[in-house]
Amino acid sequence: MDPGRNYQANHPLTEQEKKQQQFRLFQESLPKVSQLAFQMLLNEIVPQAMAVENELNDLNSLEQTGDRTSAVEGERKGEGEAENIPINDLSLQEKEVSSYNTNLKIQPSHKLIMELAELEDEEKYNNILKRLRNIGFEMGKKMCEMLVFSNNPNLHFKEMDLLLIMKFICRDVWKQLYEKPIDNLKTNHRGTFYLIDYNYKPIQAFSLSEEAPAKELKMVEPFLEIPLGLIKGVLASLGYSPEEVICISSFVDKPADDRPKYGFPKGVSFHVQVNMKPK
Amino acid sequence: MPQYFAIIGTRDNPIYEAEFPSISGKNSIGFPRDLKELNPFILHAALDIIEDLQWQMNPNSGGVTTGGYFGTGGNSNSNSNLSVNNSNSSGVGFLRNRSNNNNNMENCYLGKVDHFYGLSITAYLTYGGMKFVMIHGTTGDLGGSAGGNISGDDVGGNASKSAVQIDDNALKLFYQEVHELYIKTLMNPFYRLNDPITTPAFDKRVRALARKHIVTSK
Amino acid sequence: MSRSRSSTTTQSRSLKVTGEEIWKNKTEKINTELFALTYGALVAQLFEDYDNDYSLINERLFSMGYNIGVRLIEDFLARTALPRCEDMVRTSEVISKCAFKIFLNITPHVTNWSNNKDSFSLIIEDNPLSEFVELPMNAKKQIWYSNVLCGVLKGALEMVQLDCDVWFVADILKGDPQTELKIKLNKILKDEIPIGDD
Amino acid sequence: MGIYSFWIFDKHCNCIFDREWTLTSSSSSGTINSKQNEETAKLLYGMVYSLRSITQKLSKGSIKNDVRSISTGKYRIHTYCTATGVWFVLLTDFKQQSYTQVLQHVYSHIYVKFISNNLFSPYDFADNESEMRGQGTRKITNKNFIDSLNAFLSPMVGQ
Repeated sequence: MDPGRNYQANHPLTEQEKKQQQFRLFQESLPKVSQLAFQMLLNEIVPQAMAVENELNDLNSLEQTGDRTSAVEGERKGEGEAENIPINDLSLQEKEVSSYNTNLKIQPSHKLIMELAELEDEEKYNNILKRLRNIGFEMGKKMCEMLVFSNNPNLHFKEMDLLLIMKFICRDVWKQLYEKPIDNLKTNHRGTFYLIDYNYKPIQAFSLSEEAPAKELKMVEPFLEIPLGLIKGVLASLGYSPEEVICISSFVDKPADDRPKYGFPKGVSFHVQVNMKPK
Repeated sequence: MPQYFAIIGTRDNPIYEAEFPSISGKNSIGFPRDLKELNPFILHAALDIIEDLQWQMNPNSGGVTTGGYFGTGGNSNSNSNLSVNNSNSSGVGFLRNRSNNNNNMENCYLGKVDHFYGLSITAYLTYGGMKFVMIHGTTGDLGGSAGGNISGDDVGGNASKSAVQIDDNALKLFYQEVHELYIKTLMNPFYRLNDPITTPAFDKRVRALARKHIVTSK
Repeated sequence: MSRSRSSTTTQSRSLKVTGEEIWKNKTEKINTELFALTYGALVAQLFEDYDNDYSLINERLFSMGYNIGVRLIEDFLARTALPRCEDMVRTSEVISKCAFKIFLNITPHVTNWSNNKDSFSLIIEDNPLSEFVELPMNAKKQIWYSNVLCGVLKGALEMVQLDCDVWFVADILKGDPQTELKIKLNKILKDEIPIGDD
Repeated sequence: MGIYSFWIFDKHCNCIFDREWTLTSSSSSGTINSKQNEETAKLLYGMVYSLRSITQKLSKGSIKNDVRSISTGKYRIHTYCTATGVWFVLLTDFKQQSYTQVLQHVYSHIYVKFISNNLFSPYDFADNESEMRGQGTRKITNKNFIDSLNAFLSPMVGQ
């Protein structure tokens, strides 16, 4: 079946346009969820990573003193652990009250984020950032497989070199996740790239109550680990092993004109370094 | 005719294997026992060929360190057994028939890459670097080795008898839809790259695809 | 929005219409697959962090959901301009026809009402969180993969003065016939009165 | 002079934000979270609180019957109360009948964005028991919130 036959009368679509259109229609047909729900989930990973580190430390410290369960029980103020009620015995379900509903001590997000920003213990801080980066890494790997598999017409595998992969990240990957592409891609054509997003979407609403720009930057730093991991994940899935790729983030000033009045004060630059030692 | 199918990981480790016996009348005929043991070796021989094909088709990507796995190369080059640019396959995959607008799909299908004593070996390469390989055996007229013993002189040259005929289009559909199933397995958060795929659902679906596209009852 | 007294069916129909209208016209959307991948990457990481201690993982997912729910409720109310629900029947309608529709684009089925109408179940068909997921064998018994949803509902309901328990009782990922989540009202929280007024 | 002042109360009966405009000419005039307004805030809260509970009792407890605006000789009080117990209150002259649209916009486009969706900001401004039932003093001082609120409300000051 030659797809080219049914050109519209007025302006025939080129082959490429036809594929673009087909791809766009296909993307629109995919099931969707709310972007805000995704963003709240993505952002809440950071404070929870702090809570996880705290909990693991509590458990470890108690592990040494041998009564790990009491630490957990203590936290849950001794209410009964829901034993495994056979699911199929429906009548029992009515009485089954989940163990963690009533009195779980839940730290609010803003306090956890503040705690993370003020963390002195380097090792704990790095543990948390590694955890966040790893989540981003897994996301990037799987997302890439899926995006590439959905054969985006503007992906050409024949000459897929590093620059094209970077463009794929800046355009397709970023647009899928943050609804806008990366604003600016710079490279020295020797494996060094700067992906600049002046309005990294998940952090645009973040601002502290008091005038503390330095503090705000420190508090937002962990939120950049997930996109950094994501970039490494995409590269890994396309053949660039993590050992060869260095990703770091830094802040850049926003261009004066395009500054949306109430966004996050700084733009973000993701610096990607792929060392090019020939095999 | 029976087939032996395998998915090979990026570190050349098999993560899934299956044999599709061909059905003739009531009984199903699989590979003769001694040939079965040979399959892994035949497979490895084919892997080297695939590797060469991979770099040969996409030399510039190979230059950049490990480079991408992008040896899929276009279907334009002269290598005869590369597939012809085919029309859209109609497979309705889980990702809502992604595979039907597959301008990148066909350059993953390498077609027949090798043959060995009348057995044909076809392969399919994913951009993630996974290799799908299949050994197509024949039942009766299996060149010199039908009788189960591979005579010495046959080992060197490949048997003069014509190798098994390959239906490229049907095979491509099979490979693409297995590729889609593989991607779905890969999306499982608890599955790590190159882990063996042991879920019965995957096996059942692959066999169903084989029945649908390839196994021709004689 | 005039709030004339009308039979509950028209009211719940209008909830359905509100939910659909807001989903169609006033919601930025993202592919469900990416949402599922993100959540999957998080849960896989928690499996590693907690070394497969599933009860702690369930709790962590719940706490995460709670922190999301207490904030997400404001966005929900701002866009739907809905008042407080006067009973659990109305609450179940709002949750299934509006909330789930606006955020996850699904409409769970409300059923299994307790006779005093203070607890009900939500049957979730196409759960966007668990697309692609195959639970490892040893996790199947204890893990509630989508437990973040219970946290979100707990947090959101608490913000509108409904102290509830929210927990999973069945999940397709565990091999159950359906995914069922239970919501039970403990008590209606009293509004605070300024000091000196009581 | 369209708008005189704007107040936000939370479910702990605390005033968490107040903005008063003094000069009609310059819309940036006036005070934010000023000390002198603490007394007025308590009185304002008391008035709205009692009128709301009376209207609810009059309509046999159905919460659908909510106070929209209260008129006195000198000004009109417009209220927008959310299900989460947040009250947005605007004191205006008599020119404009309803400010519900305006208050709903403040809620959905300014409060939700810079307080609820802003993970650096608390979503509940009372930290412990002693800051509840009207005893709390924490205010919203978030720059983005204040700037965008000014940009939205100030043009209406001079109308």
